[in-house]
Amino acid sequence: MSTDLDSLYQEIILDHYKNPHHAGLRAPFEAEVHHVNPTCGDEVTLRVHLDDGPDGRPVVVDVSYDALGCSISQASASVLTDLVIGRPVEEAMQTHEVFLELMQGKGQVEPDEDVLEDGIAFAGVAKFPARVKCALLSWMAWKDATAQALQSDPALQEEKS
Amino acid sequence: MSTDLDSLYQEIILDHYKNPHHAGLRAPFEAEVHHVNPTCGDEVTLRVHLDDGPDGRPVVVDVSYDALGCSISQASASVLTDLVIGRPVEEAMQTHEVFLELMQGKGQVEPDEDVLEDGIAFAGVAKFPARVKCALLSWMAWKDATAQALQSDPALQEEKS
Amino acid sequence: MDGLLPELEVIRKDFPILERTLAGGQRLVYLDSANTSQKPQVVIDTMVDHLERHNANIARAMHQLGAESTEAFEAARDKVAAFVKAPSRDEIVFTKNASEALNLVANTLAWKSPFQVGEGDEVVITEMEHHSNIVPWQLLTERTGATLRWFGLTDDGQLDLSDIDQLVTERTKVVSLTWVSNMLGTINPVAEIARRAKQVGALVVVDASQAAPQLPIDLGELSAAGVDVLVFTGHKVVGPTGIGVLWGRREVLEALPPFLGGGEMIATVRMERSTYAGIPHKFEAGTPPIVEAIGLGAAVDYLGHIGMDAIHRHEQAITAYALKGLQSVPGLTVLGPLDATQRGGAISFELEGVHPHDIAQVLDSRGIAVRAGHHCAKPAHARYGVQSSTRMSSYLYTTPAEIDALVEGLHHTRSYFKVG
Amino acid sequence: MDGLLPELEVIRKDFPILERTLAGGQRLVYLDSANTSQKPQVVIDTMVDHLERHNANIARAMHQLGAESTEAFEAARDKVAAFVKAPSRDEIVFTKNASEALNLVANTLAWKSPFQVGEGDEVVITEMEHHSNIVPWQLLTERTGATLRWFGLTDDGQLDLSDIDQLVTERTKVVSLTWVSNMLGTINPVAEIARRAKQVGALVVVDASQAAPQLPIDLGELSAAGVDVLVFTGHKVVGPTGIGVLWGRREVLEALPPFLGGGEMIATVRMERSTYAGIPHKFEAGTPPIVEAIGLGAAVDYLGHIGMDAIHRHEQAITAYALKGLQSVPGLTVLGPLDATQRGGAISFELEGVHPHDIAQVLDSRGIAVRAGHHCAKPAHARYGVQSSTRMSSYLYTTPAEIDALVEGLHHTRSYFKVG
Ligand SMILES: Cc1ncc(COP(=O)(O)O)c(C=O)c1O
Ligand SMILES: Cc1ncc(COP(=O)(O)O)c(C=O)c1O
Repeated sequence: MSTDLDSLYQEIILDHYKNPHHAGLRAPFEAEVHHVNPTCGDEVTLRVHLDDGPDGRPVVVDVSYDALGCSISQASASVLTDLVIGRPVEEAMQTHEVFLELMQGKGQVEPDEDVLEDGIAFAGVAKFPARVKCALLSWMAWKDATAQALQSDPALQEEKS
Repeated sequence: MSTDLDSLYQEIILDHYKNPHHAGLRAPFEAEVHHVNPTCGDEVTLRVHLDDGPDGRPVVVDVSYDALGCSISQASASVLTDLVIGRPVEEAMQTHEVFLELMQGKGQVEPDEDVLEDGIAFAGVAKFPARVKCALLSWMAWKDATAQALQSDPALQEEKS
Repeated sequence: MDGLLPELEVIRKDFPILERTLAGGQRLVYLDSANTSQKPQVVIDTMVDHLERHNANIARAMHQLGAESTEAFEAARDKVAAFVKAPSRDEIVFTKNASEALNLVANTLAWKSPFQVGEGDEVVITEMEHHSNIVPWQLLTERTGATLRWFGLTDDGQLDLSDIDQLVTERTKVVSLTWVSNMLGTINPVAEIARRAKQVGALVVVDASQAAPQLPIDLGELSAAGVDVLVFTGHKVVGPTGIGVLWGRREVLEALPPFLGGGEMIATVRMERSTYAGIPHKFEAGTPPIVEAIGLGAAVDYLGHIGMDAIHRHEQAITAYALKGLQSVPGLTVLGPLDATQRGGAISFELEGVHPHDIAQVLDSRGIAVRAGHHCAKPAHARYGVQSSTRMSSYLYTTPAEIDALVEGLHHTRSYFKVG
Repeated sequence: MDGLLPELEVIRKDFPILERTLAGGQRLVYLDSANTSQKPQVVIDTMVDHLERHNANIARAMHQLGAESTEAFEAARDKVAAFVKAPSRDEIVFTKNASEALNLVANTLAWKSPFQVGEGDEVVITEMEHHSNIVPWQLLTERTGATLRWFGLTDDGQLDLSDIDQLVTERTKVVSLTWVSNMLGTINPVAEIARRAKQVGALVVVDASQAAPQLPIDLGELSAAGVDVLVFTGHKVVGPTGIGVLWGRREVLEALPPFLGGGEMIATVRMERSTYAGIPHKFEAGTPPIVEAIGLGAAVDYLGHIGMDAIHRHEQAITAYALKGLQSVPGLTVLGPLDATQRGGAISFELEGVHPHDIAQVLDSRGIAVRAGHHCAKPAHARYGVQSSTRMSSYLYTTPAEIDALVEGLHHTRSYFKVG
């Protein structure tokens, strides 16, 4: 029994939970979203700040957030920011896809440490269907906010297309 | 099997069905009602004509009807008219009660031939829950019409109270 | 006989009630499947297993039973979506029956949305609808000041489409019709009518309560033709009572206002105001019929395993055989189309000189279960000048021998009541 | 321990799921009964017997199976009427759950009737309601231009009745409140509030979803006090999902317009216009949840056999024991009243430093099922400044040993997350 629990609550997750990276809401930002997990009431307010990268393509300059929720949802917000800040939006979206696949894989997907780094610790979460939503809350918010930021800024959008 | 069926479709019932007594709609009347069995669509339009009896109490002078329905519902309208026409309303209401009791008795009530005459043939119907409504359709209509007739005619009502 | 299910006797063994004997030791001959179908053991066992081992509330529960229950419930949604080839599983909403599904649409159309029905708008139905596809539209139109109109019927039991251009106009906001009539058996050209309705921008609602048990459904095709909503009921597709299905095109479901409020249909609730969950949950207020949905999942799996094409062929074969047998009975008139390939398996008829109740009663004394009355289709009965009729309806477990028993029973009925 | 059901081990044997083992061979400790209750064998068997031997549609069928099914369904109505001491069995309407029952009332109040709610009218609820008793009234008031108002809560989890004279006024058309809170456990003085509401002529609706499992209900008394409508849900009183109960005072049910249209809720149907059946059928459109009603009948019989007074005493004993045990856990705060005699058996709590999801997860790994989240009572959580909580809820099969397991599990949770 404890083994299973330990596969969910890996040390990495508990560390991020106790000491979340990039927490708090910061300016500047192009989009802010508020997402809720209707089942449990967990919430996250998340801001995205994009800018043109050296090659002209948009880059995630900052992601800041205020999250209320369980260890899994808080830790995943922290890991998210580690993985996407400083990356081209396109690359970050790919990471998003990989994380999503892992989470929806019912524990059958082998995580890729090169892409997901600390995110591989969430492999265990995929075995707990009720918790997958917790892990995805901030990731979904980030995707939503990024889409809004791209849309609201014609310059960024042009660059992108 | 045929025995059971025969207890439902007694000769008396089939006779009344083929040759219904007092059928058709006649004037004068103080009340006319239209009752429907929602389940099967059987319908009856029924008129009641009351008048003061010799002792000043209201008497059922005529009951006329137009019935669309199965053998049981048609025969019971016919038997009803036999039993109530010419009787004081109060007495007819008592007969109504006795018939109702028989119908709702699930086949456990012994019918009283002195009161119900041909109506005793319906004892078998009480064993077929789905058919009880058929047998009661015109009786309920009669009760309703009589109540309306009494109410609509202040003279009759005064006599009654 | 061609077209019968090859393993008919094996299939019958799946349905425990078919072993039942009735008063006087009569074997059950169940010919009332359009009213409700019988249940195979696998549906019953699936429900029992859930209640005995996995019962918990869904969505909201974080424990193992809750996860199992939620997974089984959502898997049932997947199965139903596959059964009707729905473009998306999120477009499948569970209701308590087909009637609730139809009312959900009619009721929410009274309130603000791009589809709102108001004064001067028209709703078009048909004269062969089940009451459940009439009364909701009467309530809607009476309450909103809209007008209810309807397709009439031809003498041979078809929709009269001759005045379609007068009926379906720019004023038409909704066209709602049955795919297969529960009284006449008629199969309506729903795709054709949907295409016409789409030209005027009307919302198209299809009542598939009698179609789902018998015909393969392809919502990809139907939605391409313009069907926006399709409903059916669990208990007629060998599932339990207490569960119905509403499929709605995503844009329609998203645009309609909520129907019932409460439970998990919300995103967030404050005393002043709430926001709502995405589809399908937005329309599933309160604790849904969990074990019923799971039972329905097992039911559509069972039908899918046998194959809806094979079931359809079986129904057609039985229906053709029954039409022939019934017409051998003197004084018997079938209401509705006489070509088995053009109709569903419910056959309503009149027998001269004997009231439907009395027919049903005599048949029942021989163990034969049919329906007598107006079958919740009073207007269609009125159209043909009959007050009530007798209806036999077959399903995948029906045998030719059962049809023989019915025909014999009808001959006996005539002699019992000394007609002819 | 005083007050426990004397034959507790025998009662537990009635519930097959309690034998269930979970991941890692853990025995199930089910403490989520306020979410949904477990089902005794007799309820399951009654449903199976119906499906295997008596299945048929009701009311409309004239054959033997139809008669058996109708009789069983209507007998279930009698049983439910007796369970709540309803003045008349015709006042019992079957719905699919408590949420539908509440929506039925809120939805029909939008339309023409002596009780119609309109512009300027007010509806009063409370801040401790389940979403199912909030959202329907939000929809009604938003749609009709009426105003929604509510009783607030005191710091110790009671209704704040201090402003009752400002809240319940001549403008009040409806007062709807829960009898027992599903989050705080609070038992509200419904009779007292009903009497007050009656003075201003308001319709009084009581949500008995959490009361019906635990308290004896006497609708004779409650209706005398002024309660007009009372609802509860089958799956919380050891019945199946898919079935709920609406009791309504005859005059109210007769005056309300129909909710869902179709099926057997009619007297007669013409294309132009329909008339409706008498109560209760007027509110039971379509094929009702037949096997579910029959299962519910068996459920209330089962509870009646054990005795609601005895069940209430058991709940109080377990709740008192749990309150004591929980308070032994450092950092744990109970939300709601602390006196077991003044509350129901659902106990929500916070544990400092550990999120409810994480608590529930650790408990689940030990086989203990509790609920974590807002329990469909977001406003009540907001009132106490908490976003979510953990809730344990007992029932007639709960043992003191299970409470011990919970308390031990909570100590373990603290050490697992290294708090304190
Ligand atoms: C107080 C209360 N009211 C209403 C409900 C709704 O019941 P259901 O979900 O069965 O409609 C519940 C349970 O979820 C409840 O606890
Ligand atoms: C054509 C049709 N529509 C709707 C219904 C209503 O289904 P339910 O009673 O399950 O709501 C039925 C069956 O009774 C039907 O045959």
